[in-house]
Amino acid sequence: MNTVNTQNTDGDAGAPTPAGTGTPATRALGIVALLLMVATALFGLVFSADDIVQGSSVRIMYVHVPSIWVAYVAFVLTAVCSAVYLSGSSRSLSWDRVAGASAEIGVLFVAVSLVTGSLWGRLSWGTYWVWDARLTSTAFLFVTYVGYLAVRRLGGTHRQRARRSSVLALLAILEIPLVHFSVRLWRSLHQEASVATGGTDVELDGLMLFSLFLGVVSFTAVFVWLVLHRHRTIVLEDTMADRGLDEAIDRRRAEAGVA
Amino acid sequence: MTLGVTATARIVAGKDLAVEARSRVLTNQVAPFAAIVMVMFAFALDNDGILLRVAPGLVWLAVLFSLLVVVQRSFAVETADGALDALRVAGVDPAAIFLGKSVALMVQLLVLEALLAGLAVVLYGVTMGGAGFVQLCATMLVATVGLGFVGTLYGGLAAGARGRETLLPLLLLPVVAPVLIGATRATEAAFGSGGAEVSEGLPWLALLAAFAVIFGAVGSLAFGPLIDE
Amino acid sequence: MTLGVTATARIVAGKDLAVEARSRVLTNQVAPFAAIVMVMFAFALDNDGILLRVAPGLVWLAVLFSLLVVVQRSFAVETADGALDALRVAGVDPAAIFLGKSVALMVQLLVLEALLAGLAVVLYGVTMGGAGFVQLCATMLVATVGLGFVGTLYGGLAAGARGRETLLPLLLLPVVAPVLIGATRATEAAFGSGGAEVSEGLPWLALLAAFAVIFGAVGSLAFGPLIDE
Amino acid sequence: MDRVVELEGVVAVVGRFPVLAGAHLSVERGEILVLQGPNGAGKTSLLRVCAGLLPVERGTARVLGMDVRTERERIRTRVGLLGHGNGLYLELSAARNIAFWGAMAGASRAEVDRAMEMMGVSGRLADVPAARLSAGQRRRCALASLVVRRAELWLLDEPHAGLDATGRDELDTVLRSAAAAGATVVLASHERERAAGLATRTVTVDGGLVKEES
Amino acid sequence: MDRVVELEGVVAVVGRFPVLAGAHLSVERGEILVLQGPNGAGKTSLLRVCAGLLPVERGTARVLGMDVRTERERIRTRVGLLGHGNGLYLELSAARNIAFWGAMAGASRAEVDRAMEMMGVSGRLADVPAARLSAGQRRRCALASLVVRRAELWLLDEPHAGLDATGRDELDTVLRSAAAAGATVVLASHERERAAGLATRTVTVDGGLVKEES
Ligand code: HEM
Ligand SMILES: Nc1ncnc2c1ncn2[C@@H]1O[C@H](COP(=O)(O)OP(=O)(O)OP(=O)(O)O)[C@@H](O)[C@H]1O
Ligand SMILES: Nc1ncnc2c1ncn2[C@@H]1O[C@H](COP(=O)(O)OP(=O)(O)OP(=O)(O)O)[C@@H](O)[C@H]1O
Ligand SMILES: [Mg+2]
Ligand SMILES: [Mg+2]
Repeated sequence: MNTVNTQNTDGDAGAPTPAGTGTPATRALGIVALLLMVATALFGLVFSADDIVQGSSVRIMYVHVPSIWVAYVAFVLTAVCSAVYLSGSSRSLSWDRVAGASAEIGVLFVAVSLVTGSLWGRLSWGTYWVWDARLTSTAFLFVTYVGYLAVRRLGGTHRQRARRSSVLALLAILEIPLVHFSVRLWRSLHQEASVATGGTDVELDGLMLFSLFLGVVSFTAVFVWLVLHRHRTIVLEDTMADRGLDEAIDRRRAEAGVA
Repeated sequence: MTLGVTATARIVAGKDLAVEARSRVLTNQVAPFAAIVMVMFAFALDNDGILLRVAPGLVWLAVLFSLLVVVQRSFAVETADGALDALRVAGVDPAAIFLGKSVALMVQLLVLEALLAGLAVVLYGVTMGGAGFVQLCATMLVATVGLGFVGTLYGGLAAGARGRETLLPLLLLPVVAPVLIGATRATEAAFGSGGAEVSEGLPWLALLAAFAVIFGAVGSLAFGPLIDE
Repeated sequence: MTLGVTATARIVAGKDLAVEARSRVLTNQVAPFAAIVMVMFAFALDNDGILLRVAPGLVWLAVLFSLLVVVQRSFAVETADGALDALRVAGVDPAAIFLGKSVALMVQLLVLEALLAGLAVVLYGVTMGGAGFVQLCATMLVATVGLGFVGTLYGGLAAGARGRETLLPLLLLPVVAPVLIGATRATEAAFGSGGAEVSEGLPWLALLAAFAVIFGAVGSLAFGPLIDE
Repeated sequence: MDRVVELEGVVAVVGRFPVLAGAHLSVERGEILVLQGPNGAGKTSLLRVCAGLLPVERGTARVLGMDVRTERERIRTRVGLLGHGNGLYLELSAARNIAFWGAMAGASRAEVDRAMEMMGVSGRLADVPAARLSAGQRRRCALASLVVRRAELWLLDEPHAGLDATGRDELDTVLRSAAAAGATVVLASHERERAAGLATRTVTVDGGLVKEES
Repeated sequence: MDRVVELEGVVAVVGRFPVLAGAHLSVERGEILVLQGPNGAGKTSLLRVCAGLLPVERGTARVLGMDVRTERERIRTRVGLLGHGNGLYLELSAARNIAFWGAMAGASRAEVDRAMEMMGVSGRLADVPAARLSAGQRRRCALASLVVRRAELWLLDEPHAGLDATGRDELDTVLRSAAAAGATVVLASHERERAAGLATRTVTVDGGLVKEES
């Protein structure tokens, strides 16, 4: 995304069209995110030690785990924005646009997690995929949000889109606890929640834990950066659609011989 | 509105069941179909002892299929002559429509499930103790409530614009899958398939109940916005 | 009529496929449903080694489900706005309608079967030799022709007089069952499930071919009287 | 040969209800006959009998000189019916629908285009799915599909319903010129004035019977 | 309070097509307003906007003093719509259908019977499944279902289509007495003469706009 500077376009359609989606603030954030990613790569690949059992393959964790967690955050953000939109206290379409942007990036991160997870699976279980509860439920989570994005693209007016997708977002968020607890529910092959609950069966040494933490921070920064830009492109898309509608209205009026 | 939600829901459910009583789609089309699926598997897998192992899965698979057919039918009835529009304009509480249609759907599904479970006993030689039987009934009840809510909710969404109906499975299936898995496991426990204990089914029952409660609540609130585009 | 049966049938089939291309019920509803059936079974039975054994049955079960949905859809399109009446009044040869709609149905089923077989290979780890692959293709082709004819006949019956549809499943299902069992056995042979040999599938193939021929002939003759009550 | 429709004591049954209860009617070539009568009188049923869609239980019905019981298929290729429904495939565009019915009738591309032009569903509307069209536009599509058939006997069930003022006039012109060219038109209508302007003869249907008037 | 319908520059969109392109309209209490205009003009769309079935994309629409965007639910309990469809459950009998809509509106058994009587669907017809009724009889059922609602604003899309001569007169009587009792009626119609006799005012809809005439 290029960053020719103009004014902020947050808000409803009709604002003058900027030539890009960047602002000084987002550019600064972009640079910070980039540096954090570099740091994560260094810590993950160089500084942290091999695992006793898994060897070097444990390094996949620094991508796999942060990306799914950031995806969770993204979907929660989507749900919160949707709830705000639906609650009626603020009927601004911005809430819906943020929800949409966040879900899109969230889907991206789930995809990353699925891919890294199955690569890791190849290394530690000997197969890319098993019909395990965590894996299956993660796949369902992915499909659910692909469905959400499809609903957003159904057409109709911006408000129709906002209303339909908000309801779905609130339903879809329920899948996250299912994914999280699936390990316990289905006596799964997959790693139990251990970091998040501070369990003791997996011992992460200090540096590993720090690398993981760094990964989470840097992925979050990337997420925020992407959502800001994506939100702005959605604003632009909506503006474009509104202009198309203006032309269509003129053509429609012409049917009656009115200029 | 002069009527309360419950009263309205009861009228809606009564109407849906009256339509089914007249058209007999469930008894004459869905049920025989589901039965043939069971029979076919009995044929195909008879000698292997696999039958008992897959019986619960088959029962619920047949239920899932029937759910899709019945939901489709339930909303085809509403859209055939513009009745859903009429309901919306009549200012009928969407929550009442949702509850009424869900209940009608559940009743139909329960009838079907009873039939299928009976068939499983007859065809596959499933044997159950008293505890197993009670658990089977509980599972069916709870799972059906969940399926009825979910089916009605997404059926309503799909009943709107035309292009939208293609979304139904995409939306419905990831949501329904946990119910089916849960129900299958609970039924396995009830049937004792693969040496499962009856008590193993209890957590699944809890999961199903949670599902039913959540979708009942969300559906009552969300049905209005969804059918009202 | 100025057009021959083949030309008319081609136009009817083209129209049905155009409707499908517009509404995408097969690709967006039926196929994902069939796929989810396969995935769910994979999930439920993965660790038991049963999977490979039941794979052929599952493929054909999913096909049967889909057949019903697609047939229903195919005739819903005709009756929604009175087009079937219009076809009858237009003096279109019923045999041509039957053939056209059957062909459209077969095309859709074949696409679906290819998808399902592909899924079986990927999800269940089915492996096939060259001979197995050829036989699988042959089985699909022949079974699909039979199912297409039977399905269209079924749909015509259901779209016809009201009271009659209650008899339908009873008439139809005993007929479909052998096709499915035949197809399952032939596919088992092709997949080598349960140690079956490829050559074991040949008698089943012959049975399927006989069905296709009989139902094609019966359907062409009987379709007119059926839809014309 | 010149009796295009001849019903003698026709009884037709739906469920167990006799929708026609011994109807007599005869229509000559070139006539524009209007069927009037109260709701539920049997107008639609009568048209469906003539098209061979509703079986004759008692009495005889001859259309274009052939018995509907035995020569239904041959009659149908020469008859065109517009029912209460439009016979459209709602997923397909207006143009695709009319082209389909044109192909079924063996009409050429040019004839199809002419019919669409004539009923005002060419241009922008041609590519809109039938489901999205307005009620009157769908009726126009159905009429265009009928026009391409060049039938000898036109059976029309309330063809004016849903059409706008110009559409009504266009339809009347089409029907008059068809009749002038030797076709026969039988239509049911509840619009007294318009029907009176169009009809060469009017009969009243009531209680499943036809009451001849002049 | 006396402006029952107030549309200001209403744009409504179906798919990507603006079915209403900035329509202005205001209707006073007690009026019988007829919408005329060519097929596809936007009459149906306008009625659907007033009933809150079609969302307003731009402009404002106020019905019974309330904004359709925010108070749709409250508006709806006071509005009655007869669309192109009849809103019947075809498997159920006429009586069962009307009773259903009556129950939804909180009408008493007696009111339902009176409405059925009024629209001529009592007696034998009451027990016939709606699918078996004639087109006009189904329309009558739909009207009876509407009458039991006692709406303050009646929105009718070609209500005369399909009705026989007496049915048309009965309907006109019903509408006139509703208007006299303080209700407001907006109806779309293609039948010039009948509409002129009924209307207190007529406007033309075209190209998604309303052209006021007198
Ligand atoms: C395609 C394959 C995989 C998928 C879809 C997947 C999915 C997930 C998901 C959704 C989470 C987040 C759990 C939560 O906190 O709610 C997670 C966490 C985790 N995964 Fe995976 N995973 C896969 C493969 C693997 C493999 C092969 C390993 C290592 C052997 C692994 C190790 C972990 C670890 C250690 C966590 C953090 C656990 C915690 O503390 O919560 N994953 N994975
Ligand atoms: N199964 C049935 N039971 C009772 N009555 C029936 C049944 N089937 C049809 N009818 C009656 O038969 C008549 C059918 O008439 P038809 O549709 O031919 O009327 P029509 O003259 O076209 O009326 P309209 O002007 O309303 O279109 C109706 O009165 C209907 O009630
Ligand atoms: N998706 C779409 N693409 C193109 N045009 C559309 C679409 N949806 C609706 N339309 C057009 O919008 C208009 C809808 O008008 P509406 O149904 O309100 O007309 P109407 O005035 O009620 O006409 P009628 O008198 O025929 O009932 C039609 O011209 C239709 O062709
Ligand atoms: Mg009629
Ligand atoms: Mg209209």
